[in-house]
Amino acid sequence: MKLVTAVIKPHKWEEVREALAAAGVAGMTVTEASGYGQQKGHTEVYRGAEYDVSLVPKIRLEVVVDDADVESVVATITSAAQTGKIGDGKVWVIPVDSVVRVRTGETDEAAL
Amino acid sequence: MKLVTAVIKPHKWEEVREALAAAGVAGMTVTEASGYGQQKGHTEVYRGAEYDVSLVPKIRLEVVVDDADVESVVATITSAAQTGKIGDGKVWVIPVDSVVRVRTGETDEAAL
Amino acid sequence: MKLVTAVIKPHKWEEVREALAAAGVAGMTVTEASGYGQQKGHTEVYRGAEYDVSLVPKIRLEVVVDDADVESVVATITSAAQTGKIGDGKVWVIPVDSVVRVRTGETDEAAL
Amino acid sequence: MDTGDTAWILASSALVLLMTPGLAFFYGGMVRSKTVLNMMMMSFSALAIVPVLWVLYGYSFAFSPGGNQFLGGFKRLGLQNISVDTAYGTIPEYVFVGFQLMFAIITLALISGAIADRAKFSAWIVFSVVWITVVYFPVAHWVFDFGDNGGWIATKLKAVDFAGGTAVHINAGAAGLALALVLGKRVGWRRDPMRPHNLPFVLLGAGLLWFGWFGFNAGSAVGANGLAGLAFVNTAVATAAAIIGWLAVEFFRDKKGTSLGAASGAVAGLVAITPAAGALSPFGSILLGLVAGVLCALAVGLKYKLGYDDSLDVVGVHLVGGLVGTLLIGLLAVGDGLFYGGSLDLLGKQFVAAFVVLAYSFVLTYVIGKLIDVTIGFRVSEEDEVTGIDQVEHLETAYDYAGSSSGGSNLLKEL
Amino acid sequence: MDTGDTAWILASSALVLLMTPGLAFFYGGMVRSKTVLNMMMMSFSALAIVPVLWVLYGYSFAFSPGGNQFLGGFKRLGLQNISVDTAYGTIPEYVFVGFQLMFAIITLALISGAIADRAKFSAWIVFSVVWITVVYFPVAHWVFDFGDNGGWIATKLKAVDFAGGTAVHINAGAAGLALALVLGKRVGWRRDPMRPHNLPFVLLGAGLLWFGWFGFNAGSAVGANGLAGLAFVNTAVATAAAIIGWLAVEFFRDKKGTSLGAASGAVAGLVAITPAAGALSPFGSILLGLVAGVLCALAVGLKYKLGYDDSLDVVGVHLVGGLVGTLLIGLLAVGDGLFYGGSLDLLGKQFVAAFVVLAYSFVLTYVIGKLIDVTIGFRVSEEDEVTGIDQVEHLETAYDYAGSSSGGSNLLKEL
Amino acid sequence: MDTGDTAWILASSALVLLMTPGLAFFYGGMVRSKTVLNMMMMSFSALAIVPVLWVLYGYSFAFSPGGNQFLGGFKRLGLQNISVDTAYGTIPEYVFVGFQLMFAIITLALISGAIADRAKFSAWIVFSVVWITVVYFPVAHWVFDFGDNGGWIATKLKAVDFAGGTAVHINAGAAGLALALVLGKRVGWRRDPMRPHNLPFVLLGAGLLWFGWFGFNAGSAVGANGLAGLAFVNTAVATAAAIIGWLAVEFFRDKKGTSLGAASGAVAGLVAITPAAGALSPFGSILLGLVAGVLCALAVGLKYKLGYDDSLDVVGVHLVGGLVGTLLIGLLAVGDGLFYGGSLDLLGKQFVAAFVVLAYSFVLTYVIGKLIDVTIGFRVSEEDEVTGIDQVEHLETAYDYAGSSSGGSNLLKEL
Ligand SMILES: Nc1ncnc2c1ncn2[C@@H]1O[C@H](COP(=O)(O)OP(=O)(O)O)[C@@H](O)[C@H]1O
Ligand SMILES: Nc1ncnc2c1ncn2[C@@H]1O[C@H](COP(=O)(O)OP(=O)(O)O)[C@@H](O)[C@H]1O
Ligand SMILES: Nc1ncnc2c1ncn2[C@@H]1O[C@H](COP(=O)(O)OP(=O)(O)O)[C@@H](O)[C@H]1O
Repeated sequence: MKLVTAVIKPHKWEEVREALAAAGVAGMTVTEASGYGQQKGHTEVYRGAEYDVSLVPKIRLEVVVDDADVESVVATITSAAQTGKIGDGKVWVIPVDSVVRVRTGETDEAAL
Repeated sequence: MKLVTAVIKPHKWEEVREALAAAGVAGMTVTEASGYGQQKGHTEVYRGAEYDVSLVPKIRLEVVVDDADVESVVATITSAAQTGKIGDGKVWVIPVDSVVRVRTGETDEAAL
Repeated sequence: MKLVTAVIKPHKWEEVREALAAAGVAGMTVTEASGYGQQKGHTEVYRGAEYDVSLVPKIRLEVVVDDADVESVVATITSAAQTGKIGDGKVWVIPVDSVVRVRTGETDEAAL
Repeated sequence: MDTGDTAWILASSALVLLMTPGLAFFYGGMVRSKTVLNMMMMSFSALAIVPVLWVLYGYSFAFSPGGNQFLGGFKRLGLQNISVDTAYGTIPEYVFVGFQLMFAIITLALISGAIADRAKFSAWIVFSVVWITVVYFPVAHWVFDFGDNGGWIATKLKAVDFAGGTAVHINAGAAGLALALVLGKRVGWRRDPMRPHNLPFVLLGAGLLWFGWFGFNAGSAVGANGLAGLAFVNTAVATAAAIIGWLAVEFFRDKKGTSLGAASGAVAGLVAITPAAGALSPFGSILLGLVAGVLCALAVGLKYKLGYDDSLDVVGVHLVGGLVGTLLIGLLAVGDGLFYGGSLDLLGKQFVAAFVVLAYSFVLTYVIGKLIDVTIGFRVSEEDEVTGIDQVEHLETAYDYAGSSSGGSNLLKEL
Repeated sequence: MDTGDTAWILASSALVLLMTPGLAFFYGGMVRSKTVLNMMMMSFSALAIVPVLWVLYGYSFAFSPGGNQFLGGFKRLGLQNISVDTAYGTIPEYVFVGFQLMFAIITLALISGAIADRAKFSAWIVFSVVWITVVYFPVAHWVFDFGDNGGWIATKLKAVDFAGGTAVHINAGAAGLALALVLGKRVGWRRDPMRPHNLPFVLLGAGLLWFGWFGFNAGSAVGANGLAGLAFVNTAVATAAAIIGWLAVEFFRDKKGTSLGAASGAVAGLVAITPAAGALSPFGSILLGLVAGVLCALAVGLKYKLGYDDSLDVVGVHLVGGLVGTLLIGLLAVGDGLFYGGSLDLLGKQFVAAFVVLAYSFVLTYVIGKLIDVTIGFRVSEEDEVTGIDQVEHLETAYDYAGSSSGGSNLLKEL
Repeated sequence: MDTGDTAWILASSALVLLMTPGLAFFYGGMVRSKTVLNMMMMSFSALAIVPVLWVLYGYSFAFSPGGNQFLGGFKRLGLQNISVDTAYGTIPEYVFVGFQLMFAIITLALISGAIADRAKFSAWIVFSVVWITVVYFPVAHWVFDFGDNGGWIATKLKAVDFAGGTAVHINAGAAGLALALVLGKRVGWRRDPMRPHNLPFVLLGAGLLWFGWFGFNAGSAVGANGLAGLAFVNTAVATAAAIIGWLAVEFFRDKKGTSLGAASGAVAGLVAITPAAGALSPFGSILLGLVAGVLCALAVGLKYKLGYDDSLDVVGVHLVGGLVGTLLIGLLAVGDGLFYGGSLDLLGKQFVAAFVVLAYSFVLTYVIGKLIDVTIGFRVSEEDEVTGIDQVEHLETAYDYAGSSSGGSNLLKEL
């Protein structure tokens, strides 16, 4: 099994979720995150003092998937999250040794 | 070493922490997260417009552990977080190459 | 490729970012986190009822890097985030199978 | 001059002043966290612009002697010819100047709810200056100037508008509708979630509006007397009944009552009782409040059916509530209302006042809005709108709960 | 009628109105973020229900001529027989109607602090209607009606209660205790953290209550005179002293003073000075404030010792504070207090007034609460309570700081 | 005694009371979320300390007959020799006691903005007691006591200070500067981001200050009359013009106007019009407001150039605004201002009043601050400052939005 982590633009979350659901992915875990990269932040001004805000808001998704599904899940996310503008984000894949469903204790494929 | 990531129900956090402490786990990192899965969200209504809130709040734990402890840590979390109702969450295990304790520069087992 | 995850003290974030930028790391993803470990929390009092707040605020960084850069990135973070006091945090390294840049679909090294 | 009357109108003026910051919270809590400052700035800018224009010429256009039934005269330009000893009825004229100023401010601010999240701040400023001059000052003259050469609604038509159902609420509501049409819908309207980011702020705003509204309505007796007392009681009870009306619609439809519904019902009731506070019995005010609560709760759905993005329901609450209040006077006014054995006469006058103000405000606002849109542009770019108007138009973000722990910001340059 | 007196009571009425939204914030800030809207709705629903009942029969039951010492008459049902020219002392009766209405609203709202996070909203509504009718209206008559056929406490016993230590605070505090017992403890009480989710809101609420309380206390002089001035000064200084008292307890115990302690001390002082504001010297008010601050700071711990979940300390602050104020009058009243050479007579009267109101309110509230509980049920299910009552009972959540970036929500269906 | 005048001053006193909670929000919103409670506590502690001292000796030192031009007498210690029948002009003396008390509270609270995030709470308490006694009470006597043996500024110099430009704003501003120098810079100043954590709170605070300020300024007519009306109108329009002035500077420099700028401009205008509200025409007030807005917007940058950490710009807004208002009277006062054909005489008096108060306050505050610093220490440790003063000095944190879902906290021990 693999863990697919995706960092995407916040307003793309809804489309990614729908695309994943359509592709049969039934569960995922989401965190709010901030990104630093080529996409520039912005400037804020408070009583004349300028602040450089370098982080941009992102949504971070984690999906544990069967080995067989990795490629399609990555492709689904990538295409649904794409705007073509800088800052669209990254997707990375990590090997997973095992998964457990807390409710039942089922493991691995059965836990997804 | 392994990284054990657990996504659990928020009100189970305290029990999980105590169970882990009892099992000798001395440290962990916690993030607020939202989950999407079989557990349904809920409906909200604002001036007559209905919203479907599909994400449910979760707590996400990360614990880096010795290879030898993986099974017991996973079991400890699983049993402490279990309510038996849908949405109890998942635990997954990932291989870790190395760990460093920032304060001392100690690595691997010594860093935990 | 590897995923370097670092959990550090919040007020060290700015220095770590600058050190990483100086070391040529162009992107990273940041989340707010809470830590539990040797660093003690604090006590709060509300109308005479004492609360033990066991979690301390942390910043959690994720950087995907080339295998070749892992050691230097870990060292850079470790030295920039160090204060020498308990609670400085941990850095751990995880193997990554693949990375994609969402905007272009570029993969692996090219995606960083 | 009577010190007691003066004391109450001074206090009332302060109360009505507070309504505009209150509105900033009522509206600001309803928008998303990335646009709350802009929403509030539209109210605060009204507090900045209107007083200056009021002193320069607004008061004169609305209330100076020497005008005609459509516009006041020029004798009060720059507040000339007033001294601390000049009386307006039983109070110093300066006090009346202050009291009426507050009505002008809030009327302008009310409009902004229709164009949340998407108006260029500079365009809003230009709009404010033009609108208050061309629409508000004349209408205030029509409705509120009872002097010789007073306004046509006040002195010729003699429709009943105790505290501004027409001049304030129908006026702002019609203007809001016109601007919502000029600016068009928000990006993502009916697709993206646009739920209130801070409902306690909405309730705070409702609470402050409510409080201030006692100055608005009971202060419109322009004295500390039994009429003020009646207006006070009517305001309290109509508001209460309107909350009940709004929540009843929700219970019927959703099986539950919401806090946003309670806050909205309160404002709907306050709007509806505004023109009627001096003319109804407390019992009549309960009826009026119930009707207003129910109708406004239904009216906020109109925008989805008709397809205009009146973002915070200026139409559903202020236009509809203002119409309900203004027209029901024709039925419920003690003495000459239809239900009290009066003729259709009063109801007819109320219709004329309501619809002339509605039409005047709608048409002129639409024209002003369009002119601004085709010249300097009224809307921010789509990208800026998605990013969030606070950051783009005000170089700020509203909240930073994480503080320095969020990392990410850095002092670049001081003033 | 005196316009100056009228002006002050109009202003005071508006001030007291604001106390209920203030209370919504004082209480709302103290609960968890998942229950803040329900907490606020219990206050806002009081603002909706009470005015309507007040107009229909409440004012009549409390103040109409023609009743007896236990209940007012029927001449004011529907506010009949009042016109803008009817006087109550030196002010229009309508103004008095409005002023006293506000006391009824806040008294009901105060109770809700005892049952935070767990009461069905529909059950609260039913309770509100019954309680205000059966408990508040009669007690208000006992304490506040000084007319012929006035209340027994006001006209027979002649205990001193300037602004409502018995009718408002002891009454609400005893009712809170009874309801806390009826409903039982929150799920996870004394195990789960239940700390205030927003202390600035608590301070805002305290600030608004404080501000409004000057209308409550100084307005209870029912005129703009030296007595109002004395009540004003006493209110300011007793509140200040109570903060000092409360924080002194904290400094002694914890070595630090908290902002929640300061806000709580302020309210404790305001409660305690309420009955006494017209009877004490400013110096006596300092003593009263200090005592109230210290005792209430200790009293909020009682619930842990005795095991009832009076969630936001209605007992510790309002019941205890109300008792402190009512009883200390027997010692500190200028003229006939014990410390001023008076007899035990006054103290005895204060005891009787305090404990009869306490007992009446406690017993009746317990019965009403139980009846509701066994019929429609007073509490939400355990699961709903854990989920959060806002979401379940109001279909809302209070905050959405992340905005659309949180993903997770989606417009399903419009009105 | 006049009930109308009394009614207005009672209402004004309540309005000015509300300014201090308002200030708590204005300041509290500007600091980081880890220090907001301490910031607010500095205001709330002023509400606790000052009333008690005022009753004990403060009012006597400021206003008792029998003193000299530098300090009041002892006849009012403990508010002796006042009854409900004692008059001060046309109002009861108790009402005047209450009104003037509120000025003392807010003046002290204003200072705290200069030392945000780093002062030991115990040291602040000690400072408060000493400063209000040694600095404020005498200065209030100088400026506000017009009686026989009144203050030298009021009765000898006869400089114009309608509502406290010198005694309140220059005084607090100079004290803020002195304390900022005594305490030194915050850890990380000019390096770490220290942006406002909650701008809506800043706007709320500005709104409440604004509202209350009408009591401050129009109440300073000590009656409900035409002068109060003039002060009211001048306050409204100068504030408006100052917002325009401040935002104009921002538009010129940054191409955009900020909400923090609007809130700051409003306060700057309110400060500047304070001494002048009774002396200028509304038109003159527009000029004064514009100048104040522009100059204060520039003055907040001074701290970066000169290197003192006046955290929330007490100097830039209150000292500079107070000077602008006090001195411009010399030019703009109707009748004897330079622009109205008056001589340099008035301007000279204004200079003397402004700079004597400035120097007195600065020097004494510096000495008091230093004495506290070398004895008990004025600053928290660097580690505590980095952790956040709320947690360390008040054992609280302001917000817990996540509720129990944040895990991490656990009920240890009850009271
Ligand atoms: N090396 C990295 N490790 C982890 N996250 C990264 C890395 N580089 C970029 N990111 C994440 O991807 C987001 C987008 O990257 P950015 O460089 O701005 O644009 P793009 O991916 O379109 O070239 C960043 O905001 C950050 O959250
Ligand atoms: N494939 C997945 N990858 C990552 N997290 C998941 C995945 N499936 C579920 N989760 C997480 O587990 C939580 C519980 O899953 P859910 O399907 O609702 O219930 P259960 O695990 O009891 O069957 C989800 O809210 C989500 O946070
Ligand atoms: N086993 C672990 N797994 C994951 N994170 C950990 C672990 N142990 C500690 N941490 C993280 O590192 C932080 C610092 O650890 P702590 O034990 O307090 O100090 P130190 O690392 O200096 O010995 C913790 O707050 C937590 O976020």
